[in-house]
Amino acid sequence: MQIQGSVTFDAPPERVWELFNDPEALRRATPGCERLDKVGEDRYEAVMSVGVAAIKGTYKGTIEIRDKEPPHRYRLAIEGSGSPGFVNIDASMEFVPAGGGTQVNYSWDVQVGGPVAGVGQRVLGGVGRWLIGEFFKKMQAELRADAS
Amino acid sequence: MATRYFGQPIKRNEDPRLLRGRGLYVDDVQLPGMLHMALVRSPYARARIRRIDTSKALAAPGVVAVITHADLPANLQGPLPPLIPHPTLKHHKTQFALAPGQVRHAGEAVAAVVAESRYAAEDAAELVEVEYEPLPAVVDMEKALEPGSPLVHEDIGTNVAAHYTQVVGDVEKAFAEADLVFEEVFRPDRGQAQPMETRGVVAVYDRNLETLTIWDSTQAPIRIRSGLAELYGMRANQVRVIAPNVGGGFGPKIMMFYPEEVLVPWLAMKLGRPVKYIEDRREHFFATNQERDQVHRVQVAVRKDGTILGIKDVFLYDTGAYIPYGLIIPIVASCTLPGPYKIPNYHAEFKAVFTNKTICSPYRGAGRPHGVFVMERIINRIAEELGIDRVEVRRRNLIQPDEFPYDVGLIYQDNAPLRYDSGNYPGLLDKLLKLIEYDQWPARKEQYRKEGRYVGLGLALYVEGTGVGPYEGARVHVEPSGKVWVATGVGTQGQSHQTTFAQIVAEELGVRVEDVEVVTGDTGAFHWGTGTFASRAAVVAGNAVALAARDVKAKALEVAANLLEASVEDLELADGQVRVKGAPQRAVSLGQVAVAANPLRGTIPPGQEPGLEAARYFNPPQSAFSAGGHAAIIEVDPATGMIKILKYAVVHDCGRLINPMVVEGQIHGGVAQGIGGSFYERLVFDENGQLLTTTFMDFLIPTAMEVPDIVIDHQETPSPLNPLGVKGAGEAGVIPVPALFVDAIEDAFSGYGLRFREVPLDPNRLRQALAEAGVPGAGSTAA
Amino acid sequence: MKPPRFRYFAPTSVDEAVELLSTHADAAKVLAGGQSLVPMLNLRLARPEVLVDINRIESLSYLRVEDGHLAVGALARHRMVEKAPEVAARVPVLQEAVRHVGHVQIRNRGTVTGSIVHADPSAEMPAVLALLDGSVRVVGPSGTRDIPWQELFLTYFTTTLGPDELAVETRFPLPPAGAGWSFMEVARRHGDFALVAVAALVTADETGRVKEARLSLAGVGGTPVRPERAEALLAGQALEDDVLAAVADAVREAIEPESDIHASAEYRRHVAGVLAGRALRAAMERARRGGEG
Amino acid sequence: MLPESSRHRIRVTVNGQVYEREVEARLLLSDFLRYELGLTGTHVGCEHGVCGACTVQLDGQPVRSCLMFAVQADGREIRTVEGLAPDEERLHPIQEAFWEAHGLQCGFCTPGFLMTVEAFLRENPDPTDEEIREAISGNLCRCTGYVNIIKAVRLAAEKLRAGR
Repeated sequence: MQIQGSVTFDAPPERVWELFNDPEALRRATPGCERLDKVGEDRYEAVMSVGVAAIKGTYKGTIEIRDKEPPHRYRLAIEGSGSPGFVNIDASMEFVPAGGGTQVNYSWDVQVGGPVAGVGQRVLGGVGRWLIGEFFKKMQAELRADAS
Repeated sequence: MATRYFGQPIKRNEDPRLLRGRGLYVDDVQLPGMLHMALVRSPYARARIRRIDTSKALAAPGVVAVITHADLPANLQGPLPPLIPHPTLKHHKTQFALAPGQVRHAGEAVAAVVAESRYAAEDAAELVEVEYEPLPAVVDMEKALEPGSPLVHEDIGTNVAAHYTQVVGDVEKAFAEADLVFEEVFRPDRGQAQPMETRGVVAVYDRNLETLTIWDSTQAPIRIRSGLAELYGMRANQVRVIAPNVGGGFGPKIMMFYPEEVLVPWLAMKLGRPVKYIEDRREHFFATNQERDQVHRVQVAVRKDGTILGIKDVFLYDTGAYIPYGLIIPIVASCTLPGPYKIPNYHAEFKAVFTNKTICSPYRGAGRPHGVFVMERIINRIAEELGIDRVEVRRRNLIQPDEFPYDVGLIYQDNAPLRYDSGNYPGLLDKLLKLIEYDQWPARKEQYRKEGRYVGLGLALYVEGTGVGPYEGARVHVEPSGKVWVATGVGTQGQSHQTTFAQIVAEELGVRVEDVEVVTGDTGAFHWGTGTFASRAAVVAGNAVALAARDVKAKALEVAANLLEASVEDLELADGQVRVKGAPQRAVSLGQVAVAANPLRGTIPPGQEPGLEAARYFNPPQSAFSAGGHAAIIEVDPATGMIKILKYAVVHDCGRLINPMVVEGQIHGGVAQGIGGSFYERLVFDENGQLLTTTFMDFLIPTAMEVPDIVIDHQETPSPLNPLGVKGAGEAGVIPVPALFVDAIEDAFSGYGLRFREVPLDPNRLRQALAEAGVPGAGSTAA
Repeated sequence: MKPPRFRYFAPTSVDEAVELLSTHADAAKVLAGGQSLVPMLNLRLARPEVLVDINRIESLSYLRVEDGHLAVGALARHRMVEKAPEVAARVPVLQEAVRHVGHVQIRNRGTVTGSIVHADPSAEMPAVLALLDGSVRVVGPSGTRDIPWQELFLTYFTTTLGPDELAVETRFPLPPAGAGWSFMEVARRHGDFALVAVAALVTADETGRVKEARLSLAGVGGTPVRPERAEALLAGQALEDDVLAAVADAVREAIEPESDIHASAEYRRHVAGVLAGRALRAAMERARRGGEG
Repeated sequence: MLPESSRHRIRVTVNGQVYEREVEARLLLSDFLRYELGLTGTHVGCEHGVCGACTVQLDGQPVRSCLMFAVQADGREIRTVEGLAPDEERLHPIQEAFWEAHGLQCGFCTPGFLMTVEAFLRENPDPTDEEIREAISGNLCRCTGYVNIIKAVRLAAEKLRAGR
């Protein structure tokens, strides 16, 4: 499942890059992220309760920031598994100057497996898109909160 | 003359119990102290198992045992026994009871949890921690053949399990001499039988009697019995397998073995308590065998008058992760393709390909729908190319009634020559055209078009190999009460054997059908046999029943002759009596004869066996070939791609009919499954081998709103190969449906050059194709 | 497929229910008809720690026509609405839509309000709520409030109801007298979730032109959609082909459907426009006949 | 980790007989009928509310017993296929009709159909074929293609009307 899009942040790439490398901000912005513990350079263990309404699953896994090219781009590698199955995400994020701000172009390759994949196909795409949208909204909020 | 039972639409003996909710299905078996098994299944299509930690699961409430591959005894650790070998099947890879270090399809069993209830077992199954190392999966059978493709079984260095070719005549010559040559590619997709009852196994071991009793929703209890005895190192008579009422089979319930079938009895012995496993519907989607996906590349050589000179069909058969059932499906596919037509030169070649998907084994039709789909698409293409009516093209290629037995020139699934025993194909075609009013169709179609409606007529013919060997047997026994007790080895999953076999006996012994009790699928009642598949039960077991009944009749006459002091020639069996012809007052009841045949004192004539009883076997020399034709009129809404079937007609020839009502019921059900497989039911895997359709919310079995009324006409061409002259009818309904379905839709849009090469279709695909073809109302295709 | 463990409460009053919800908050889930929730429990995809079963709150099992609304209590089953004469007489589009909900066994248990707050974007009831500009009345620790549909639906299965709030009533404003209506749906099989569903409401002037027209769609995104521009286009128009073509385009612009294995986004876009036209014509036909069923 | 699961004492009337049991909250009504009461005529086909095999009547109306918890049936009336026939000798007219019209093959889906049809014909004693199709569309059958089931419902309606 491919989910692409772009979001603008009104801060220069350097600042946005910082934000997208701040574990605390990432934790707060990631929907359902309960824990995010640094276990190495750019490597985190996470516990996330992901889903919508009653259909939520708790996934344990790792988040890794790869192929860093500050402040231009990096890749997020997310691997999680839990009772509803597993989720593997390979997300490329690109930070492009746009006016005074930054346009973040993202392309998420989301792989879902196990029970939830076999039942949820009707809505997985839409829900995934929505969750990713929420993530970026919250990151924008993080930036604003920081600015104020 | 005595009442006739054979050939009559007689109400079923099995129904009163079923209607009262008193059937006995495997899940209805409840034993004191019974434990319940749930399985931990791989979420990955292909992965290495790094580590399994069962400690949390073992600690969970109500848990009695948690088993992984390492805990299995040696005899259950290896690959499970292959079912049907074949000389060209080089790599006969079979499934495991529990995955040994690697999983090869999503849903493969990794660990077994046994607990006091299924609820507790499922709770604990979630606590089994399995650490997987995911590997790239092979999902598409064509990609599986590309160099560098991941391998489902690394050790064999290829994804090709077998490569098999059969040739009739001189195909190259045919193509050289042809006026018209063309090529097509056809892609039937994957589906599943989905009986309303999932699979289930219950086992209990009696330590005192040292006997293992198993209730199994299988179509082949005797094979399972023999196989398990061998696997566990027991005598066959220590193992009793009962297939009680089975809630639909349609093929996948004749597997040997599903992991659960070896795990549950072993756990029952190991734990000393009865154990039950009932597959749930979600499991059924990936743990029960599937079928149907093939890719056919076919080349055709035709003369300009439409007669077919030669066909070269090279296809791939996706067998999934393992191939226990061997090559039956692709062999049947290539042997069914010629159908009722004369194909003097025919090259049939296939590769069986491993992929990281659920195992394939026969599902109702078992390759026949594929062969018919390809052949009937070819005929229509010829009609289009040469501007000859599609029915006329069929006529010009049909095998004629005086050409039987007709040797197709291939070797069939039973390793016997593919020789049609009898038939009248032009007769079938004529009846079919009458039933669907083909002569009035052009005018009607024009009228519809005037009204702006897109309505098409589709038709398809087929020949179906049925009643394959090797054999079945039956015992017929008359009780002192005069009631008759029949036992045979085949299992039954709704085919009405308790009635049709009773009719055969009633006909021979002159008793009422309701006085004949038929026991099927219990190795304790009859322990020789093969199983219920390939539309064979009525043919093979039915004739065994007839032979046994005739022996009983002969014996009854002999014994009664003494009692009545009459000669055998003067006696007849009727109304439950043996009586003197013309003097019905001189009679003894069959019960009295049974008593006399089994005296408690006195003597029995030398050579005679005690009791009014006989057991006989029937081994058909080869298959008997049923045939038929279906036609349908289908309307399409081009704006939505939704369809409505306005009429559905079937003409069917399965030799002599034992019970027309039952045969028609079989056809109705087959057609409904065919409609499902043509427009509704598809198993969808993503690029990683995840099955996306594991509920009835996404795998769409037709409801009463989607299945039309079905008109049926019969033709009876008896088979010369068996005493009853019968042929099989179990699969007939499903076989031609995809072919005629697509034909009807193409006909509805004739003039737009639409050609469908894939089934199932669906509203989305259909609307898309119509839009691309520029059909008004279908809209643009711009995304 | 057996549900995971949970604790079960069956309050007999709204206050009791709300109290339970505020105690257990996110850990709790309301069980009404259960026709969507219980399958998810059986599949172990939903795993609330606490179930608050409101089926014992008999006071919530009602249908009332009051102050210009059809008020549907939280325990009114689909079947109750389907059979109610006042629904047939006053809100026939709702009755027609309810007939498309699952099958009789589902409609005998499932509730209209439950279906709405479950917020399945392919479901019929939310689309009708949107068509009629309805709202849902909820009770929470801080009292009662009405949530208009525009503020109710966030996305797939997600509403603005608080975890401690209980939906007690759905309020459908009665359509204007003489309004024509239509509900049309394309689903793979009878009773399946809509690939696309369109509800239409039309009032006509004496010349047979549209006075006011409303459209509401399901299956075309994360929430039900009212295509405002399409509705605006219709005002004062006769339903000629060119008008309907423009409306269809406007409808297709107003939606952002997803693709799934049954239908591509493109299919849904196309069919949404087609059904909109058909529904409008059918609604206008009824409007001309004075809005009777 | 899973929460504890509450247990509840319930009193349910099934086919006119009162049963009192203590059940775990999560016990499905279908499993309660089959395993607690031994009424195995109610079959379980999908456990997600689509196939209709588990259809029983709750206070006279057909419902999916796999989508209800036993505890929810406390104080309610359940009717299952075992409660259909008047006695050991006679079948219910709908059962007779299914027998005569060959409306069943493997018999697994049959109890669900019977419980659906019984309620349907009470409401609609003289249905059209289209109404019959709609009424049974919540019950899946994989054997019969529905052709003979529809025939059976038509026949059952006649029998019931004649009996009235």
